[in-house]
Amino acid sequence: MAEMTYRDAVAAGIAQEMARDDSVVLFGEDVGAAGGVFKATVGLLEKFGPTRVVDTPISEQAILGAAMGAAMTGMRPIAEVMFSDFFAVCWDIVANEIAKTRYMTNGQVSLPLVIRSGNGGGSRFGAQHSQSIENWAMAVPGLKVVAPSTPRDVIGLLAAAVRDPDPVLFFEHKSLYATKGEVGQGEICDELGRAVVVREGDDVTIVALAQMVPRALHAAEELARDGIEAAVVDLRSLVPLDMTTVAASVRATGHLVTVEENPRLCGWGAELSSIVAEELLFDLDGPVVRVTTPHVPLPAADALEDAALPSPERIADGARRALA
Amino acid sequence: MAEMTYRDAVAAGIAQEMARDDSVVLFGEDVGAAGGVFKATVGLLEKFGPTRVVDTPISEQAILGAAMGAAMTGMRPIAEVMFSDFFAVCWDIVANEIAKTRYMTNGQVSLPLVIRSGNGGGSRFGAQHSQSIENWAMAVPGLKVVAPSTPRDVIGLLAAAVRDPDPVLFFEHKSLYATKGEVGQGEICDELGRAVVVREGDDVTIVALAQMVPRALHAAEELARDGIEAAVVDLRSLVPLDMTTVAASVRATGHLVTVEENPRLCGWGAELSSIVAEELLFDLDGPVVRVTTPHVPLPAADALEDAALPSPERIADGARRALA
Amino acid sequence: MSPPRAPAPDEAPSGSLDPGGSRPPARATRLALYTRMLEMRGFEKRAYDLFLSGLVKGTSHLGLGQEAIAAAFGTAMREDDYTFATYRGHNHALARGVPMTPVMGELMGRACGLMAGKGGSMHLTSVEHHMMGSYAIIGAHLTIANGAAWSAKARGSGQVAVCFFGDGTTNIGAFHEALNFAAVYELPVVFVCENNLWMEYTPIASVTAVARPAADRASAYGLEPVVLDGNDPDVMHAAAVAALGRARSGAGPSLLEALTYRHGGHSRADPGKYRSDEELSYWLGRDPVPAYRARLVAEGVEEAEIAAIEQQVAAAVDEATEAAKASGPPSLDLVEKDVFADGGASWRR
Amino acid sequence: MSPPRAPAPDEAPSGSLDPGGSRPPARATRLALYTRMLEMRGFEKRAYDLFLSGLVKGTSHLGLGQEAIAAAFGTAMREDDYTFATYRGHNHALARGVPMTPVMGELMGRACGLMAGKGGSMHLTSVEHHMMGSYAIIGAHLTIANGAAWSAKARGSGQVAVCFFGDGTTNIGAFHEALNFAAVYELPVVFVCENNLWMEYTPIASVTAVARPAADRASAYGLEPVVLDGNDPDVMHAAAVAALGRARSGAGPSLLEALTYRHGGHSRADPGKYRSDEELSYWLGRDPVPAYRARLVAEGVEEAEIAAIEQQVAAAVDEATEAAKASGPPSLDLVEKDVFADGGASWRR
Ligand SMILES: Cc1ncc(C[n+]2csc(CCOP(=O)(O)OP(=O)(O)O)c2C)c(N)n1
Ligand SMILES: Cc1ncc(C[n+]2csc(CCOP(=O)(O)OP(=O)(O)O)c2C)c(N)n1
Ligand SMILES: [Mg+2]
Ligand SMILES: [Mg+2]
Repeated sequence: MAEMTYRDAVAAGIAQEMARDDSVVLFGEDVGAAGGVFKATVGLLEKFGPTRVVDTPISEQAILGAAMGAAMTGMRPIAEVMFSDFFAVCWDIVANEIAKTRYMTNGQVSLPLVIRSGNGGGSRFGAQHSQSIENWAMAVPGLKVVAPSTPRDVIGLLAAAVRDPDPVLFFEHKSLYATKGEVGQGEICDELGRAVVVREGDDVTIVALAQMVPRALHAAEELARDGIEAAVVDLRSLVPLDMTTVAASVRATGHLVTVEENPRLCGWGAELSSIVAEELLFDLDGPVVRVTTPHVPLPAADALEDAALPSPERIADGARRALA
Repeated sequence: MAEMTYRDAVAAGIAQEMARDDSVVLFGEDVGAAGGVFKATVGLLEKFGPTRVVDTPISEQAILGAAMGAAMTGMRPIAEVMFSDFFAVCWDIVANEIAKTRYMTNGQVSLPLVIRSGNGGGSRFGAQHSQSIENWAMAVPGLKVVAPSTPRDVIGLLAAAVRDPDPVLFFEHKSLYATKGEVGQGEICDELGRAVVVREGDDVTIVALAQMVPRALHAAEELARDGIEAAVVDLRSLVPLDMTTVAASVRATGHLVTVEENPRLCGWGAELSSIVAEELLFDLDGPVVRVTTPHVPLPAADALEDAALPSPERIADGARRALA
Repeated sequence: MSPPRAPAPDEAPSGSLDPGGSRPPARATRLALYTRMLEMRGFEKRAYDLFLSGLVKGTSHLGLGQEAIAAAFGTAMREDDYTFATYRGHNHALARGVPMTPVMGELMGRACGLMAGKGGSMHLTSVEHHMMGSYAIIGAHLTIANGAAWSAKARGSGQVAVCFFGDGTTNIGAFHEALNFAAVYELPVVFVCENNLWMEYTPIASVTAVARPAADRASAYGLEPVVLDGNDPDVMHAAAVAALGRARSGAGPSLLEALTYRHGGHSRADPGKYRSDEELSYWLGRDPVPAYRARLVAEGVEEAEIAAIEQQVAAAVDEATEAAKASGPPSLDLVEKDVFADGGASWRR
Repeated sequence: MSPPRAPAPDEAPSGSLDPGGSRPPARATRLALYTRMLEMRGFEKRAYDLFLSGLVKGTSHLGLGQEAIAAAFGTAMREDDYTFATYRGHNHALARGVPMTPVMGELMGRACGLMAGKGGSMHLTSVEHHMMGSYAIIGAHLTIANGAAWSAKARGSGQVAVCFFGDGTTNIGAFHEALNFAAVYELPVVFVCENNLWMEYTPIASVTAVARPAADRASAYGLEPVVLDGNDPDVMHAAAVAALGRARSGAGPSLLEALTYRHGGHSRADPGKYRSDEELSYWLGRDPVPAYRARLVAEGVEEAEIAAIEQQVAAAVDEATEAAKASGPPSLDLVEKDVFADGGASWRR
C-alpha cells in the first residue's frame, strides 16, 4: 500500500491501461507537454510518446468526435474535457452521437471510449467552471456515468471504464485532486455499478457521490455525537446505478437522505427518491430528504460558494429532518 | 371563439406579440420565406418584413448568441431551434451563458428572450429528431421552461413568455402541430407557472405535459370505465413549477402518477416524485408511479416508436399500480 | 439582413477545376459508375412512390440528381475505406454495396431493415460495408470521420475516411473544428461538400459570407480550393482518385466542393416550390443520369449493354421493394435492446 | 500528430499591416493611452501580489504585456459602444472606465465587488460602462457580441460592439459561426484577436492549420486579413479608429489580429515555464509600457507630466486595494438572489 493523491491516481490509472493495451490513446487540451491543467496527466507523454498522448486545439467537438470515430474503428480513446462545464460546447457529440449510436445501429457499432473531465465546485472558479453535471449525463440513455471519491477508486474505476465496451463519462472532482489515500500494489480494476457502504449505521441511509462522500462522512460523525448512526453509501457510479445496495440499506434504516452537489432540479437524488417512492414506499419511516446545492448557478466568492454547496452541517440537518 | 391548429396558434401568438411590441424579432433557420419547416411561422415575414423576421444560416450557436446579445441590449428576440434535439449543438449558449448571466452579473443583465423549438416524438423521425428534452432545460438554473398542450395555451403561454423578463424555453410538441382547438377572440396572455386541472377526479392524480396531456385524458376515460376517477393536471410549465396545484390534488387523492415523454432517468417526474416524497409523504396512500419512455433513444420504426412512448394503456396501468 | 439570393444557374460551372486531369476512366469503371447511378435513381424513385403511398413513414431525404458524386466515390474507394454520410445518405450507402432490400426495409420500418427499423432513413449504417453511418444533426459527422481517419493512421491500415455533407453544413461550428483538426494532424480524410445550392428551403448564398461555401474556406485550413462539376461522374471520379491517393500517401485531408442540385424537395413530400422554374429546368437539363448514358453511347458502348444494365437494376429495385413489403414489423422487444454492449437497456442493478 | 512548434520571436512583426495610416494620434490621446496602460499594469501587478498573498481566491488571468490593445480600443471607442471580453478581461474593463475598486473587490470576493462576488475575476460586467461581460468559456461571446451589434443596427443607434478574444479561440466552432453570421448581416462588430502565441500551455502554432490563426481565416468570411503589432498603442489606436469607423458607417465587421505576448503564466501562479528564455526575453524587450513611455519622451512630453500620471495611477491602485480590503464578504443571502428577474431563485409556487 502506498499513499497517493487523487490527481496522481488519474495518471497512474491511465498509465496502467495504456501499458496494458496499445489501442488506448489519450487526447485533449494541454494533456501532453503540460501534463494537464490539473496536473492529472503528468508523465504520460514522456512514457507513451506523442502519437498516443496528443495535445489538441481548443475544439471540444473535434476532440470528442475524433474519440468516437476512433472508438468505432478499433481504438480505445480516453478524451479529456478540461472542465465539465465545457461539455455544453460538445453536448451534441456526447448526447446525440456517442450515446445513441449503438442503439440506432441495432448494435452494429461499439464505442469503447472514456471521457474524463474535471467536475464540481469548491475552487472559487465561478458559475462556468464549477458545475456538477453528472445529472446531465445520467439523463441521456446510452452513457455510463462514473464519479470516484478516493484515489484508489480513481484507478479501479478508470480501469473499468477503459475496459468497458460502452462510452463512459468519468467525472474527476476538482476539489479532490489534492486529497490523498491508500492505493494497493499491482493492477487495480473494479466493476462499474457497485456502490460501497463506506460507513455502517442503522438509523438513516445517506447516499453521496464524489466530494459529497467525505462531507457525508463528516456529517455522520456529527450525527453520531447525537446518538444517530448513519449509514453512508458512496454510489461511485450513477449508470449503472447500484439500487441493490441502496435499497438494502433503506430497508434496514427506513430513512433516506441523498446528497447532491448539482443544482436541485432533476438531479440524481430525485431519481433515487422516485425509485424509493415507487418501489419501497412502505419501507419508509419518514420523508426522503434531498440535500442539494440550491437551484442557482454557483457564485465565485469563497463565502458565497461555501454557503451554496452542501456542507456537513446541512447534510446532518437533512438527516435530522428525515428522522423527525 | 374560433378553431385553430396548434401550428397556426404559434404564428398567431408570435404575430400578436410582434404587433404589440416593436422590439420583438424572430430569427432562425427557414422561419421567414418558408414559414418554418413545421409551417408554424407562416405569414410572419410578409407581415413584419425581413428586418424583423430573419432567415439564418445553420449556426445554432450564432443564432442563440445573437438572441442573447440582442436581449441584453434592448430587444426581445424569439429564436427558433428547429428540432429540440439541436439544443445539443448550442447548449453552451443556453446553459452556460443565457441561464447564468443575470445571476453572475448580480442582476445587472436582463435577458428577455424566448427560444422556441419543436420537441417530442411520434413522427417516426428517429433518435436525433424526436427527443423530449424539457428535463435538460429544467436541470439548469436560470431558465424558464414551458410546454403547451393546446392551441389556446400556445398563444397564451407564448405571449407570457415573450413578455417575461427572463429567458424562456418554449417547447412546441411536433405531434400536436396538426391538432385543433378553440381559441378565444382578442389578445390572449397567460401567467407562467399555473398548472390546470383539465379533468377532475378523486381517486388518483395524473400529472402530464404537452402530448402526454391528451394521452392522460384518454387513460382517464379508460380508468373511468373501471370506476376509477382520475384527476388530470396539465403542468404547462416546468419552471415555474406549480406545486401548489399538484400538491392540492395529491392531498385529495392520495395517489400520484407522473407521465413523461422523456427517457426515464432524471426526468421532471422524478423531481415531482421527490418533492412529494419529501413534503407529502404522509398524504400518500400508495406508491408514486412514474410512467415514462424507457431509458432508451427513440427508435424510428412506427411500431417501435409507438411501443416506446407512454400510451394511454400504459398510463392507465400506471394508475392501477399506484392504486394497488 | 440582406435578402436571399438564389445563385443564377450559370454561376454553377464557372470556376470549376479538375484536379484529376482529363483522362477519362476505363470502360469498366464507366459502366460501374453508370450502374451505380442507375441503382440510386431507381431506388430513390421507388422510395418516393412508397412515401406517397404511405409505406415509407417518417421522413426521407432523396439525393435524386446528386448521384454522380456518391457513385464516383463508391467506385473509386478501396473496399475498407470508411464512408460517413448525412440523412441524405441512401445514395452513399448503396454506393458502398449495401444491398437494396435492407435499405428499403429500413425506410419502411420493417424487420428486414438495415437496423431493424431502429435507425430509420436518416441513420443508415452498415459496418460490414464500412458505411459508418449517416448522421442527422448537421456537422457532427465531420468530426467523427476524423476519428476514423485518426485510427486508420494510428493503425497504419492505409484506410481513408470519406465524409459527405451539404453546402449548409459549412456554416456550423463543427465544420470549422473538423477541418482544422484534420489538417493539423494530417489525417487521411476526404471532405466532400455536395453543394446543391439550397439548405432546406433557404438558398445557401443568402446566408453565407462567401460565394463558394466550402472552397472559399479551404485556405483557412491550409488546403487547396477545389470546385468540381458534381454532375459529371468522370470529373468526380478523377477527383475522388486524386483525393483518396493524396490521403493514402500521407499528404493529409482534402476538401472538395461538388456543384450539384437536388431534383426534388428537401425531404418527404416537399415539392420544392421555392426554387424558380428557370433554375430547376437548368439543372434538370444537367441531370447526370441521362447525360452519362448519352456519353457512354457516344463513346461506343452498345445500347444493348446499357439496356441490360437498366433491366437488371429495375428488377433489383422491384425485388427489394417486394422483399421489404413482405417483411413484418420489427419485434417489439428491440425497444429495450442494444443500448449497452450487454444487449440490453438496463441502467441499474 | 506534428510536434508543438513555438513561433520564432522574429516572426512576430512580419506581415504586419497598418490599415490606419501612419499619422500618430494627438497628444491628448497619447497621454490617455499611456495612462490607461499604466492603470492596467499597476492594477494587475497588484492583483498578482494579492493572489500570492492569498487575498485573491480562485483564479485570475492577467493581461500583463497585452495592455496596448485594450487601451487603444478603450480610447478609440464611443462611450456607448459595447465591449465583450474574456476571462483575461481586467484590462478591457478598466479600459472602459470601470473603477478599480469594484474590480479589485470582485477579484477578492468582497461585498464591494463589481458583481458583489457572484461573478468572480472571469466575469467582469458593468452595464453602466457598456462593459457587457467577460466570458469564461471559449467562443460563446463572439456570438453574443453579434447580438449586441444586431440590436444596435436594428435600433439605428450607431453603436459598435467590440469583441476581444485569444488566438486559441480561433479553433472553436463558435468562432466560425460568429464570423460568418456577422459578415452575412453586415453587423457593426469588431473582432479583435489578441494573439499572444499561446493558449494555456500549448503554442497556438502546434494546433492550427495556418500561421495566422485569425488573419488567415478572414477570407473565409469575405473579410480582409489584418495583422497588427499589438504592442504598439499607436498602431492599435489607428486600427481601432478605422475598424470602428467602418462598422459605424454600415460597412460591416472587421477581424483584426494583434500580435502580443503575456508576460506571466496563463493563470493564477502559473510561472509559464513552458516558454523558452529566448522567446520570453524577446517579448519582454517589446514591453509596450516602457516602450511607449520612451516614445512619449522622445516626442517631447515632459518627464514631469509623465511622472505625475505615474504617481496618480499608483495612488489609485493603492486606494482601490485598501478599499477592497476594507470591504467585508458579500451577504450570504445573495446566494439565492437574482436568478430570475423577480430578484429571487424560486422555481416553484
Ligand atoms: C444542427 C442542425 N441544425 C439544423 C438541422 C435541420 N436541417 C436538416 S437538413 C438541413 C439543411 C442542410 O443543408 P445542406 O447542408 O446544404 O444539405 P442538403 O440537405 O442540401 O443535402 C437543415 C437545416 C439539423 N439537422 N441539424
Ligand atoms: C470551450 C473551452 N475550452 C477550453 C477552455 C479552457 N481554457 C481557458 S483559457 C484557454 C486558452 C485560451 O487561449 P487563447 O484563446 O489564446 O486566449 P489567451 O488565454 O491566450 O488569452 C483554455 C483552453 C475554455 N475556457 N473553454
Ligand atoms: Mg444543400
Ligand atoms: Mg492566447
